[in-house]
Amino acid sequence: MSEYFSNIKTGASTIATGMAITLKHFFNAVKRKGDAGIDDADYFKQVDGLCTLQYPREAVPTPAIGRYRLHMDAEDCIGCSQCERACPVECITIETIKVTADDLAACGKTSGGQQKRFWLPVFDIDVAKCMTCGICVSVCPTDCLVHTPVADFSEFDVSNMLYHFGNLTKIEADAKRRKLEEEKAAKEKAAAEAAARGEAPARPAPKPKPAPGPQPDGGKAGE
Amino acid sequence: MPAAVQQSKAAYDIIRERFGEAVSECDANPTMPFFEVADTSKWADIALFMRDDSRLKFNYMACLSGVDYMEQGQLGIVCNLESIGGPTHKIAVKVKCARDGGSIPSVSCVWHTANWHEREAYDMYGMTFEGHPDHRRILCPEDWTGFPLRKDYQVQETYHGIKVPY
Amino acid sequence: MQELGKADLNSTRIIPQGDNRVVIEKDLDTEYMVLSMGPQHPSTHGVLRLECITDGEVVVEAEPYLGYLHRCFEKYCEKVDYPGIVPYTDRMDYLAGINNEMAFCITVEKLLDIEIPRRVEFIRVITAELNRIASHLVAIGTYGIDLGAFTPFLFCFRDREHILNLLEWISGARMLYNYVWIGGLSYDVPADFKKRVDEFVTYFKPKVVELYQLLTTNEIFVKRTKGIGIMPADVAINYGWSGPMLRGSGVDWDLRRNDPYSVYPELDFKVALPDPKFCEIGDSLARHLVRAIEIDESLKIIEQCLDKMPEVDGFDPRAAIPKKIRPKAGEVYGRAENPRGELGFYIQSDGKSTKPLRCKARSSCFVNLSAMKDLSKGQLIPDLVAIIGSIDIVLGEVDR
Amino acid sequence: MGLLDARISNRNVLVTSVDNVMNWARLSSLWPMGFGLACCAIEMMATNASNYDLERFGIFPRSSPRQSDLMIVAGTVTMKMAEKVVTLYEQMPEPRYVLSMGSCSNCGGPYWNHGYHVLKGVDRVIPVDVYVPGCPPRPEALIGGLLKIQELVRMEGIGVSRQEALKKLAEKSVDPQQVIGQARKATA
Repeated sequence: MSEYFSNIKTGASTIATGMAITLKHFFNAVKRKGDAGIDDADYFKQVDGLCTLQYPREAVPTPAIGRYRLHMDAEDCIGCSQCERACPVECITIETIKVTADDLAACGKTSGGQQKRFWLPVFDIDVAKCMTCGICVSVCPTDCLVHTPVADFSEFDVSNMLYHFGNLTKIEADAKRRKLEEEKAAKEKAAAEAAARGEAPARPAPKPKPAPGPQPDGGKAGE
Repeated sequence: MPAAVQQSKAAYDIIRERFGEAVSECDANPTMPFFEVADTSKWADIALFMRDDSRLKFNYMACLSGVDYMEQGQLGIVCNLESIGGPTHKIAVKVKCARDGGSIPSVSCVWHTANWHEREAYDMYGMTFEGHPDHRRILCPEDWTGFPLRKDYQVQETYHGIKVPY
Repeated sequence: MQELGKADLNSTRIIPQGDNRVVIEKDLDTEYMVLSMGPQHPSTHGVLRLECITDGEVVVEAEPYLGYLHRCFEKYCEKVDYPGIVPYTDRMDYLAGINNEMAFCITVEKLLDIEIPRRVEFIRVITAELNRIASHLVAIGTYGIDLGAFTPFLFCFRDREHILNLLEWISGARMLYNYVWIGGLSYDVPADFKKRVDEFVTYFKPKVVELYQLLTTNEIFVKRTKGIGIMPADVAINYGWSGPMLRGSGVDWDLRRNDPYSVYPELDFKVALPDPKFCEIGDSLARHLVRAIEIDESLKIIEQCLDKMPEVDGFDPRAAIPKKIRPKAGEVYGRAENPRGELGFYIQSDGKSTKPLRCKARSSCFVNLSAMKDLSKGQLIPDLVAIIGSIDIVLGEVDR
Repeated sequence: MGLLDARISNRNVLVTSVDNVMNWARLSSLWPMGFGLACCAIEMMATNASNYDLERFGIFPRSSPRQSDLMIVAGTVTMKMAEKVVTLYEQMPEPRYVLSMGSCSNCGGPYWNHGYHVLKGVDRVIPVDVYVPGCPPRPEALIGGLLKIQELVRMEGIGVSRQEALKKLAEKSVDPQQVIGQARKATA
């Protein structure tokens, strides 16, 4: 019998303790919690009070290194394709066209002063696939690929999430490609003519050692 | 030789003494000392001995992983064993079988851990475990074709009318 | 529940067997009923399906069906290079991302045989313990929901949000961090981090007490969990249990102490064991208590790490990361103590490729859950929920 | 009926005010199905919990598909789960909405190329209204997605189908590329 009553007593008292805690918080919840971010010195001074964020009207600031929407700055991209290779998800697709010598000035330099050597007809990021791991950003040599702290960008159509960052239109890309081919053909023709004249191929030193190597190679390409 | 590897070697010596040629030489590498069971049919006996012998007391199976040795044409399992509350040694055991239609004795009655892990190994690689109490697929659906973790696995085109590849 | 035996029905007798298990004796035979629970069920913590064969209210056998979240982790390990696997390990036990990354990274580092800077080790331990607290808070909060207590859930998630903010501040992501890299970290911690973590510990300590009063001592909660799902120690070891589950059964086993890694040997903490005064050893309440104690222990570890962490000017956490991660040929089994138990990785490398030949994840939840059939025998259906909650499964890790 | 149809499509005062009331009622009590699959489910729980509190929008998770009008597919849908998702979707009463949360349910996400057992996008089995990107999406992003659903509900009405509402919304929407371009110019 005493066990029965003691059970009731513990039950009532433990529930009353819980209720007291809830009540304390109820009276505590008269003021709003501030919206300082974690990098603010007084973040933990403002934790008491109503903790709910009224999101569309207020939000906690995301940190500067926050990894959400992927963004590429085509001005700074040198087309090295390292991000494409590093991405575990393979959500980046890059196509490059080599810049012809006379176009180097038109292609321009990165903000770091590095000469760009590739046109970028295609630089597609499928942010629907992206898992925001940040590996692509860590390998980018020019810091042109960044995760922005923008998180809220939902869509009605999933195909809108394929972002195109290339800096050429399709027609421009075709023109550049043709130009490169023409230049290449001209070079090869010159090389073939030089070879036919029996001179050493006017090629700078990438394959110096195998002497018979370049000749059949050049000949074939010439045909 | 680090102390941990020496302990494993000592434990191996006890097993070798009991089973002789049924177990292969011990590979005392520093990252994961292991030995191989040469006579696959003895595996269940070895397992029981390893668990119950008072000097060994391998009462805890940490992991059982299936492996595909494609070049040798074999499938295998790797078991990481150790003792909780007993000696502080640990050792890994490898058991192999033929790639097509091979089978390995089940040790799920020795360590309950092995029950689901063997089912998983069957699900992923397709070797059978003799004497397993519940020999079914565990992660993939029952009517899935192929064994996904085999090196030559080709994914099926459709599953119940749903396209599988991207 | 013992009172059930007294209810003398005409043809059916429910006889208590101790451990809150019951046996039904009948004069007339009844048919078993199959009750399918899940994969969409609020108390299965994800997409677990249990096929319960029931005799009235009593579970005769509950067979778990897995694979509803099988995401081919091991296939990905063979297709993606080592640094690329790290974000996938996050997605296994998604409540404790940093712990998973750490387990994977120390395994690969063991194979690579490289030295890690001391500061990196301390940051890893601090973040891992913070994440352990966050994970236990979810475990406790959702356990409360399962048993009908909604308020602790709100309290837990409010405090968890602070941890997520801290971790987002240093890593850039809220839940799946990709913070611990093989041989280092992705970023050094900000200058104020130590101070802020210290503030968090001071803030959080009274909240733990509050949570304890709110849930753990609550009589309704105790009545629902005490003596439910008892697992004896030797059976638990045979089932391969680890972590809070094994400690709940009274086995003094913690990988942080028994197979030490990182800087844990230098730290002073005690292995959480349940107190037989409050619970029966091995029951659901014991497992819950272990988690509650572990939160305290983690706070202690964090405090010590903050004191001992060396300050290095211009520290580059990526300095020790090898340019190309290509381990020598060999095999390794590495593991770490996760919030849910032992997370191990078996990695086989052929020495030529930058991808593992085979990488198997030994997941703690998968092993812990395999005892479900045994645990649920002879329990009542409402107690089944208490048992699943106390196992604290994360389906991402069960199915991988 | 023909007359009535014509009247309805003409959008007279009566119809529009009924529309407004109905849409207001529907969009301020969107009950999603508490249907967690993977990582995103934890963020969904965090959104439901104290810090973001979805009940501000009248959104409260229901455990049964029969009581819910919104399905939040939060996480990876696998082949084994796909049929169950379809069953759950079919059990929901009309009008029903589907919000695909996170990369995995949008298009397979991180598991799109080698994931033999992962359904590459939940829109292969059920129609999806709003896609929320992120892996996992922040609670803010989920709330943003839910606001988009509310926007869609507001556009619908008697005699206005979902497709027409979507078309109208598409006309109103802005191209993300332009927004990005403007942002880029502003920073430059």
